[in-house]
This record gives sequence, C-alpha cells and structure tokens, in this order.
Amino acid sequence: MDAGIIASNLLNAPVLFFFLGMFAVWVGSDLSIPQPLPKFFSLYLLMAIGFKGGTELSKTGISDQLVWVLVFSLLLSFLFPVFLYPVLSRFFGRSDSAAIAASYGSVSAVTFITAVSLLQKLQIPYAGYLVAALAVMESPAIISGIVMSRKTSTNSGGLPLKELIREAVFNGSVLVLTGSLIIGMVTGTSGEADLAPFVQYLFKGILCLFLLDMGLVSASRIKASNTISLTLVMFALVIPLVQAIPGLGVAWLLNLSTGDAFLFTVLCAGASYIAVPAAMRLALPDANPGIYVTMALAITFPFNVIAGLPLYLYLVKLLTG
Amino acid sequence: MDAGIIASNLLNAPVLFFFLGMFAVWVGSDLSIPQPLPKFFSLYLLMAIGFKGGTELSKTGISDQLVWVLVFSLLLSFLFPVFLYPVLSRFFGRSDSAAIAASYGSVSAVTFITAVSLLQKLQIPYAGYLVAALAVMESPAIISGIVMSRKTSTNSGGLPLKELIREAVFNGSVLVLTGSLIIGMVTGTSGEADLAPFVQYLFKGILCLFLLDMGLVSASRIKASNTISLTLVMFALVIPLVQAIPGLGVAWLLNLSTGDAFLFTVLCAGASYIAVPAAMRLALPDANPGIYVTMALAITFPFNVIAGLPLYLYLVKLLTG
Amino acid sequence: MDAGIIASNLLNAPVLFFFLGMFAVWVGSDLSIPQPLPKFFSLYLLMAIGFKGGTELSKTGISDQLVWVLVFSLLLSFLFPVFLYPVLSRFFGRSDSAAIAASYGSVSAVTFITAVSLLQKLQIPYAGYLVAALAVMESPAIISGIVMSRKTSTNSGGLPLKELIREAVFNGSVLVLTGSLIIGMVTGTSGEADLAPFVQYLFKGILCLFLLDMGLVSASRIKASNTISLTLVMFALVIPLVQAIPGLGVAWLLNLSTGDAFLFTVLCAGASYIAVPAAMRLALPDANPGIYVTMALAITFPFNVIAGLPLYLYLVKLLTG
Amino acid sequence: MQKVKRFEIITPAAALKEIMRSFRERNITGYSVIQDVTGSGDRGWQSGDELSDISKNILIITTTEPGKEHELEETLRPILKRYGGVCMVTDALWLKH
Amino acid sequence: MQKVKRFEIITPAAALKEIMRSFRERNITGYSVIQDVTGSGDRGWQSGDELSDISKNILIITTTEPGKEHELEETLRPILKRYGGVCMVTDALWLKH
Amino acid sequence: MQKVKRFEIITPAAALKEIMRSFRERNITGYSVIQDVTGSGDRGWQSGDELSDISKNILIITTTEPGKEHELEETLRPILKRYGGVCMVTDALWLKH
Ligand SMILES: Nc1ncnc2c1ncn2[C@@H]1O[C@H](COP(=O)(O)O)[C@@H](O)[C@H]1O
Ligand SMILES: Nc1ncnc2c1ncn2[C@@H]1O[C@H](COP(=O)(O)O)[C@@H](O)[C@H]1O
Ligand SMILES: Nc1ncnc2c1ncn2[C@@H]1O[C@H](COP(=O)(O)O)[C@@H](O)[C@H]1O
Ligand code: NA
Ligand code: NA
Ligand code: NA
Repeated sequence: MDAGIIASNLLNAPVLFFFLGMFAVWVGSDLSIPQPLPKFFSLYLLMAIGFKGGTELSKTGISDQLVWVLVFSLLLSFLFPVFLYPVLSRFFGRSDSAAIAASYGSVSAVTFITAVSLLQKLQIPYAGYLVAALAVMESPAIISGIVMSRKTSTNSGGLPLKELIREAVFNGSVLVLTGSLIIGMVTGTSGEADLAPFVQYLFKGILCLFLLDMGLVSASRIKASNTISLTLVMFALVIPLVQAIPGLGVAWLLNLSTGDAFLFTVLCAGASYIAVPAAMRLALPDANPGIYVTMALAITFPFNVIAGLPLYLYLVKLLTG
Repeated sequence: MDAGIIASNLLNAPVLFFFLGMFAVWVGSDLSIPQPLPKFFSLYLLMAIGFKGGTELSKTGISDQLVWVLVFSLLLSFLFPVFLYPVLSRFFGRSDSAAIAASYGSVSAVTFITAVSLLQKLQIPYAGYLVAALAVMESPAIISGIVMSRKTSTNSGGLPLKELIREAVFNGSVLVLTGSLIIGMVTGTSGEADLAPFVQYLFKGILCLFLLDMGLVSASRIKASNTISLTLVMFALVIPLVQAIPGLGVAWLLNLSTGDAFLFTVLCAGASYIAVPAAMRLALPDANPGIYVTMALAITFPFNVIAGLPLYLYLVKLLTG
Repeated sequence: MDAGIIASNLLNAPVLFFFLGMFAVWVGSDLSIPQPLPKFFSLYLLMAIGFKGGTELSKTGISDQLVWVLVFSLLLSFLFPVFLYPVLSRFFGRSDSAAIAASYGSVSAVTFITAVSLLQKLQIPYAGYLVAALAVMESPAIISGIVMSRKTSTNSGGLPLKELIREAVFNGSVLVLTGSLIIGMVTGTSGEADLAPFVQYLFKGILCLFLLDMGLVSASRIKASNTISLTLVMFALVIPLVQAIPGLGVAWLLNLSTGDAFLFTVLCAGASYIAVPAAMRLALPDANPGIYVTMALAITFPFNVIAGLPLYLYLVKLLTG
Repeated sequence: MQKVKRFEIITPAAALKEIMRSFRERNITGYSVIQDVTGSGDRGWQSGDELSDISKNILIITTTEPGKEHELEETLRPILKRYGGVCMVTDALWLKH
Repeated sequence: MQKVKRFEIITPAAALKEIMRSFRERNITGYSVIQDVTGSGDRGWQSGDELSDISKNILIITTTEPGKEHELEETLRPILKRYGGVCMVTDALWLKH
Repeated sequence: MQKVKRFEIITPAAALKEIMRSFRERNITGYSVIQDVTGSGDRGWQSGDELSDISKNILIITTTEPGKEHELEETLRPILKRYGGVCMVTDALWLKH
C-alpha cells in the first residue's frame, strides 16, 4: 500500500485537527465546542458542497453515468440494511439491530467531505455530481432498516410508515444538501459567481473546526462508554470494509474515474450519525443510541478517516489501474 | 411588468434559500437553525452593510441629496404611524394598533439587503449612503406609534417616555448599523482594505443562510397561527403598497437614481420584526406579538421579497424611465 | 510620544468596535452577543493565529533566538506571580491574591492579537513565531500562583497539584493555540495554501466582532460592579506597567526587532481573563472572580488596548532606536 | 392563592410533540418547556453534545386543578414508558393575577 | 434544614428587569434565572425562535421565610398582570450550609 | 404513585463534576442538569456572559426515597460550602411507568 497516500491523508490539516480533538479528551482538557456551533459548521458544509455540486451539474448536465450512479446509490442504501439486519439480530436486540443496519446503510457526509479534501490534496480529479449520490443515499436505509425490524415483530407502536418516510426523506440535512444542490443547478454560473468566495474560501477552515469537534465528541464517547463490547467494535470495523466491496464493484461496472470510484466507495463504507439517529429517536425510541451512535461515530468514523480513506484509495487504484 | 425582473428576483440564490426554508416547514422537516445563529447572521449583515456604506460615504462625502433623503426618512418613519393608527384602531385594540403602526412605520433591514442583492444581480448602480436612511428610519416610528396609543388613553403604566426613546434609539440593531457606518466613515480606505474580504466575501452566503432561517420562521408562524384573520392578512398586504407611494414620491422629488429610488421605496414598504417587537415588549407588553409580528414577518416580508421587490422596481423604472 | 501611533491605534477598526461595545452599555442599549458566539470568535482567533505562526515557523525553522524567547517567556510567566503575590496579599485575601497574581503572570491573547493588528496597520514587520511565546506564557503563572497561595496556608483542600498542572497545561485555549501552531508547522506550505483564505480573510472581521463583545462585557462589568475599590483599580493599572519593564529588558537583551520587542512587551503586560479564571474556578473556588476577572477584563484590558499599546510601542522605539 | 398540582416532566426532547398533543387533548393550555436539559437515568448519561440533538432532554412544567391530576398521569404514563424520563407531582399554590 | 417558601415564576424575559428591581426593594438577594424557557399560556405558544427574543420566557426561582411570602406575592402580582406568566409557591426545606 | 424527596440544587457549574461523583458514590443514577442558569446570591449577580463560563450556575434535580434524604444532604453540604449555592428539598409524588 502506498505510503505516500497514508502520509497525505494523515498530514492533511482537517485530519490533524481531528487528532487534536481526540488528544484533548485524552489529556482531560476542558476544550469543547458548544452547540449550536457544530450544527452551524455542518449546515455550512452541506450547503457549500451541495451548491458546488449543483453549479457543476448545471455545466455538465445530467449524464447517463450520473443516472446510473444514482440508481445504484438508491439500491445499495436500500439493500445494505436488508443484508445487515439478519446478521446483527443474532447479536443485538430487534430495535438496536435495525438502528445499526440503518446507520450503516446510510452515509456519512463528513467522511465524504474529508475524502474530497484528500483528493484535492493529491490533485486527483473527481466529478462534483457525486454529491447527488450522497444526497440520495441518506434516506433509503432508514426506511428499509425500520421495515426489516417491523417485519420480524407483531408489536406495532411507533410512527406510521407514511410519517416515517417523510421523516427519512425530509430530514434537515438531506433537505439542506438537496436544496443547495438544486439552487446551485438553477442559479448556475451567475449563482457561482455570487457565492464562490463563501463556498470556497471557508471550506477547509470550517472542515477543520468541525473535525476538531468530531474528535472531541468521538473520543469522549469512547472514554465515557461502558457499553462498548468487543462485538460492537468488531462490527464497527468489519461492516465498512464489507460494504466497500459492492461500492468498488459498482464503480468498476460503471467505469468511474479514480476519484469518482473512490468517493463512491467512501459513501458505501460510511455510517450515518446525524440523519439516522434523528429519525430513529422517533421511529424506534427504544433503540439504544449508546450502541448505534457509538459504533458509527466513535469507531467507524475515526477508522474511516484515519485508515479507511487511504485503504479505499489504494484498492480503487488497483482496480482502475 | 418586466418578466426579466421577476425572474431575476426569484432565481436569486438568497430568495431561493428563503423558499427552501418555507418548503422545509411545509413538508414537516425537522430543519431548524437554532439561536444564536440567526442573531449572528443578522449581526454580521448589519455590520457589513453599515461598514460598506460608511466607507463609501468617506469617499463621496455628505451631499445635499443625502441630507434631504435623511430628512424625509425621519419624517416618513414618524408620520406613517400617525396615519396608520386611526385606521387600524377601528379593527384592532389600542395596543395592538400601536404596535402594528410602529412596525410598518419602521423598516426591514433584510428586505433592504435583499433589494441590494437584486440590484447587484441586475447591475443597477446605487449609492451606498442609503444605508444611513435605513438606520434613520428604524426608531422614529416606535416613538410615534406609542405616543399615538397614549394620546388615546388615560391609563399610564408602561415605560416613561424618556426611557422609551432610549430604547428606540439605542436598540441593538440600530446601534450596530449606525456604529459600523461611523466606523466605516472614520477608517475610510484603510479600514476598507482591512475589512473588505470579511465584509464582501461572506455577504451573499450569510444572506442565504439568514433567509433560509427567515423562510423557516415565517412559514412555521403561518402554519402554527390560529390568530391569522382575513383582516390581518389584508392589512399586511395593503399597507406596504400604500407606503410605497410616498416613497416613490419622495424619490421623484429628490431626483434619485433608479437604484436609489428603488431602495428608498423598499425602506418605506418594509415592516420591522426585530427592533420594533423588542421595544414593544417593554413599552406595550399587552400588545399581542401573535398579531403584529406575524403580519410583518410572516406575510409582509415574504410578500415584499417575492412580489414586492420586482413591483417596486417596475414602478421606479416607469417613474425615472 | 508619537501622536501618529496613538491615532493609528485608536482609529483601528477593531479598537473602534471595542468603543462601540462600551458605548452600547453606557447608553443602556440591549445589544448583546450571546454565547457561544464569543467562544466561536475566540476559537477562530486562536486557531488562525496559531496556524499562521506555525506555517511561518515551518519556513524559518527554530532559531536560537526563538529558543531564548521561549525560555524567558516561561521564566517570566513563572516568576511574575512569585513577586506579585507577597505585595497583593497585603491588600487582598490569600485566594484572591493568588488568583490576581496568576492572571497577571499569564497573558491576554486578544491584547496580543490587537497588537499584531496595530503593527500591520503601521506596516512594522514582526516574526510569526512569537505566537509560540503566547502559548508558552499562558500556563506557568497558574501553577506558580497556586503554589504561592498553598505555601502560605496549611489548609489543603482543592485539587491535587498533579490535576492542577494538567488543568493549567491542557486548558482549551492553550490546546487550540498550541495544536494549531503544530498543525501549521507540520502541514507547512501545503497547509498554508489550503487554509490561507480562512485564516486571513476573516481575521480582522472576527477580531472586530470579538472586541465589540469585549467592550460590552467589560463595560457592563464596570457598571454593575460594587466591588471595584480604588486599590483594585490602582493595581490593575500599575501591574501591567511594572511588568512591561522586564519585557522591554528581555527584548533588549535578545536584540529583538521593533515589532517582536513590542509583542513580547505586550505579552508581559497583559492579564488573562479566559484560561486563568477557568483554572481558578476549580483550584481556588473561594477566590472571588468579581475581583480578579474584573481587574484583568474590565480595567487592564481596556487600558492596554487604548493607552498601553501606543505607550509600549513608543518605549520599544526609544529602546531599539 | 389557589391550590394546584404542579407537574414536572423530564423526558427526551423527541417526546415533546406527543406530550404537547396530549396536553391539547386534555385542554391543558398552560405549560412551560425548558430545552437543553441533560441528565442521567436508566439510559445512562445524556451528554447533550451529540450532533443530532438526540441526547437532549427537556423539562416541562404544567399544572392541573387538584383532583384532576390522575387523568393527566394516565395520559403521560405510556408516553414516558416509550421514551423514558420521569414525572413528579407536587402541591403548590398558584398566584392568581 | 430550615423551612422556606419556594417561589417559581415563569414570565416573558422582558419582565426580568422589573422583577429584579422588586427583589432588590424587598432585599431578596438570592434567586436563580433560567433563560430560554418556551411555553404556552393565555398568549398562545411562545416558540422562542423569534429574531427579536421577544417570545422567550424565563423561569425564576427564589425563596422567602414562611410568613413573608404574602408580601412578595403582592409585589409580583401587578408585574405578572402586565407581562403575563405564572407564579407557584411550594413548601420546601432549605439545606443550610 | 410513589412518595419521593425531590432535591433541587443550584450551584456554580464548576461543582458539577464533584456532585456527579457524590451521586455515583451514593448510587444515585437518576438526575437532570440544566445548564446556563444565572442568578444572584452571596457572591452577587452571576451574569453568565463571561468568556470563561465561570459565572454560570447549573440546576440539578434528583430524587431519593423518603428517609434517605439525610444522607444525601450530608454529602452535598460540604460541596455547597465550598462552591456556594442552594439546595431545596420538597415532597413529591413520582409517576411510576
Ligand atoms: N430521579 C431523577 N431525577 C431527575 N431527573 C431524572 C431522574 N431520573 C431520570 N431523570 C431524567 O430523565 C431522563 C431520562 O431518564 P431515563 O429514561 O431513565 O434514562 C434522564 O436523562 C434524566 O434527565
Ligand atoms: N399552567 C402553567 N404551567 C407552567 N407554565 C405556564 C402555565 N401557564 C403559563 N405558563 C408560562 O407562562 C408564559 C406566559 O403565560 P401567558 O401570559 O398566560 O401567555 C407561558 O408562555 C408559559 O411559559
Ligand atoms: N434563595 C435562592 N433561591 C434560588 N437560587 C438561589 C438562592 N440563593 C442562591 N441561589 C443561586 O445559587 C447561586 C450561588 O449562590 P451563592 O453561592 O450564594 O452566590 C446563585 O448565583 C443563585 O443562582
Ligand atoms: Na454506508
Ligand atoms: Na416601513
Ligand atoms: Na502578563
């Protein structure tokens, strides 16, 4: 595996700020980034990446390849929980399994953005439209995860399916991302000229601050947790690797460029810790966030950011030659 | 009426984000922008627009025209409530009428800023100094509105007039706007060089985020409200149109350029939902914010941003054409 | 004393926003910048200045002069409380004296940043690495201040020394500053290219907003306080002047350039109102923040920003010829 | 002064909508909500620093006339069962104004 | 432990200054204020998401010695009349330290 | 419904860690914390607008079984002595769910 990629990833400012956050927790510092600042960072990042993707789409138009990428995105996000749930439910309760399955079927926007920043650093080109895949993959897993858990139980309770779908499709982060994408498409070059400085100049800096917070949050979760079992850690490390495989397969099938194939794989391998928990808290209130959020946020996310990204890029390079 | 202006206005990124916010409420999304973020956006916008206006003033100096604009701004803001109050008090209670009158006599900074962004998009020039009119028009209506309501009642209670004036003249948003204007004038070109990137690069982006929030807030107000009567809606649509007329008249009298005439008309037509409610809550605590804030924020503001701006611009062009 | 320096300092936008904040309190305005916005500004400023310093260090390398500056920084921060405590304890209680001594031995990041902005305005060059001295001087005074107070008392209680050191060395602001410095050094020119717009374009603007808040906070402290005694004011004015002297001495000894000597003197003369109180609240909970924070924040800080900076620069110019 | 039963409910923020609906059904129109309550209970410590707000609790204060508290209790019980949280009832005097 | 009367006042934020003044006049120096309370009452639902903060309530907690609660009640009554809100009084034991 | 003693503690935020530790020692696992409480007491007005958060108070609510309140009181007393603040104990009924 290419040492240069690993170094490029680890010496990237955002990843270093992530380590700084972890370090702060480790030494018992009082450093914290109080709400709603992290929410603001996340709002900004979603808006910026959505808008940038939209303006690019307005130039390139909607290609066949994009349509296929979106079709597979939808499919994979829907199917991941279908395969994960039966396995998970041997180790966890019904609701917990469904919540974990939904988290991993969905995506992690920040992992995606960190991946983009790695590509920029390595000067590997990528298509802005992959942001649309990010938007498409957020919700389906929520629905299929809950459907799986309901099939295996007669106990009704919880939200009716219709309200559930609304919750999944129109949750805040999906809406900001999709909305900004569409606004970017509609306003095109004139909008780009208007918002370019806002969307570009702050991007890396806000990402650094956000990852600093992610480091703080994920490390304190690990430190505080007394529910972290070996099973949980194992799943949190294995699932992303397993999910990366269909990602690589689809990328190869659709003949994506190195950068695009990498981003698509990262989408498959990521796990949601914002949109999915927000939906689960309503749909499956008895699922324990101490399990599914901890897995996605405190184990899978750091794993992906630190080791996963270089690994997936290495695999993609092997594949795309 | 010019279809190009309407399209330019509606396809402007900030206005589209306003629609996104309304859409989010309409579909029942959980999207929200928690305080104090909207406060931060508004603080930034007031500071940026004030400072920019100030640096322009430091270059052009204080012209006769500016003085006349300010004199008429003061006068109109003072007089609007005097004419509105008697009409309103046939339909609403004493305190409510006074609060509505004060809101419409005062101005809406965000409507003004959205109007500026429309001019920029259409590349119509305008004088930075009109920001001074914005600052001047915020407070007088508060005082005359309350004076009107006190004249018609023997019940004293509430703040003494002196404290009231202080509240009106030194409320936070007036102070930041006026302060930044003066700081811009004092620091001139050297200050401009220092702060230009901050004041310019972020402006459109922060305006988008702020209007996203405005869309959320105004739509949820409409959705939640059970006090929205037909009378209320009618007044909220008619008053801005009526107030635009003296605005156009003064603009014609003072021979303002197209851009300046447009901005002055927008100031007259806007209604305050930040400074005025803050003052009313102290001066007339028994006025119902469910009435006056709903009118200004949930009906007049969207009306102005969506339909009013292109209409006023059309009328101005007829007049100055 | 040079009138040009005084004017440059007073007509600098950040200082004018500080006055605006004070003015707002003075006229009883409701202007306020709610938390966590000021925290965000301070986080940004520390990150930006740390990162900028780090990228400069990555270019210049670690010189002998830098090492000497750091050694003296450490020493002075450690020694200041040792000399202050005996004097203070004649006028104040044991805990209060220790807390005051620690505050003045430590540094004020915002005073430093305002000083940097003055140098920029006057186009006087300075070495970015002095940020490292800022980082080094924050903590030692906390430890020596508390050690002083414990020596003079048999009453144990409070945190054990080990935990105390951790608190002092790893408090949030020290960590962000040092962390960003190291990240700047590690990522070097590539990191600089990534983050330059974020770190530079916003800097002055955020500083203005932060000083606006500082003006609000310090003025309301003065207004509200009924514990401000003459003794307290006197100490708050005299200590910075006294501490500036060893600062000037070291600068002369190490043959620092005008800009660097000025910044070093400012570090010595400043007093901490963020890191130190946070530590004191745990280590000496019976020390009255109404005394030590008021001195540092409401008297010494405005004094330094308004009168101290031009004075120290004047003295440095006399010295470095 | 009038005797009332004071209800204090602490529960995850996600339950707010449902509780407000149950208040509406019972014609309870007076209540207060404090956001941003953190806490510890059967589900462990809720730090409130999550990105998704899911670990935030709220505190709701409301009142009923004495004798009517049992109805409200029965309404709240299943909600608290699903979401977790506590409800405490105390005697209070209400300052009529 | 000492018996006290615990006052809990929920009212619009704008009333704080006046209430604090009335405390000062009665030499009440111990009280707590929780900002950012939302709620529902005679004036409908206060969402607290206004740009102007006007729809925010606060919760104030204070205590008096038993027997002295009536004075305080009379002081608060006109303020609550003007601004709206509620005041509840309960018996409590105070942990002297 | 079950009788409980309701504890309400208002104290500087810095005391939270220590109070949580004492809860842990007493096996008290249920409690709530409201951040951002401002207030006035022996140490004057705590505005909560400090840059360092030091002037923020918190409000902690917890419960014990009747009869066990005295132990908790004794645990809290020295903490409140060091940090300042108040603790009030009231009788309440707990809605079992
Ligand atoms: N005895 C208690 N006193 C005060 N608050 C409690 C108590 N027990 C639980 N809570 C609060 O209720 C929330 C949910 O409780 P639980 O469902 O038991 O985890 C906790 O996070 C606390 O905020
Ligand atoms: N019964 C109640 N219990 C708790 N809080 C209440 C009650 N009634 C009113 N409030 C609070 O007092 C505020 C003002 O009440 P009102 O003036 O009746 O609209 C409301 O927004 C609520 O926060
Ligand atoms: N009688 C009281 N009622 C409610 N809160 C109080 C009372 N006395 C003190 N407090 C709160 O406890 C904090 C610390 O009190 P002290 O240590 O006396 O300054 C104050 O800032 C208030 O928030
Ligand atoms: Na995934
Ligand atoms: Na108007
Ligand atoms: Na110092």
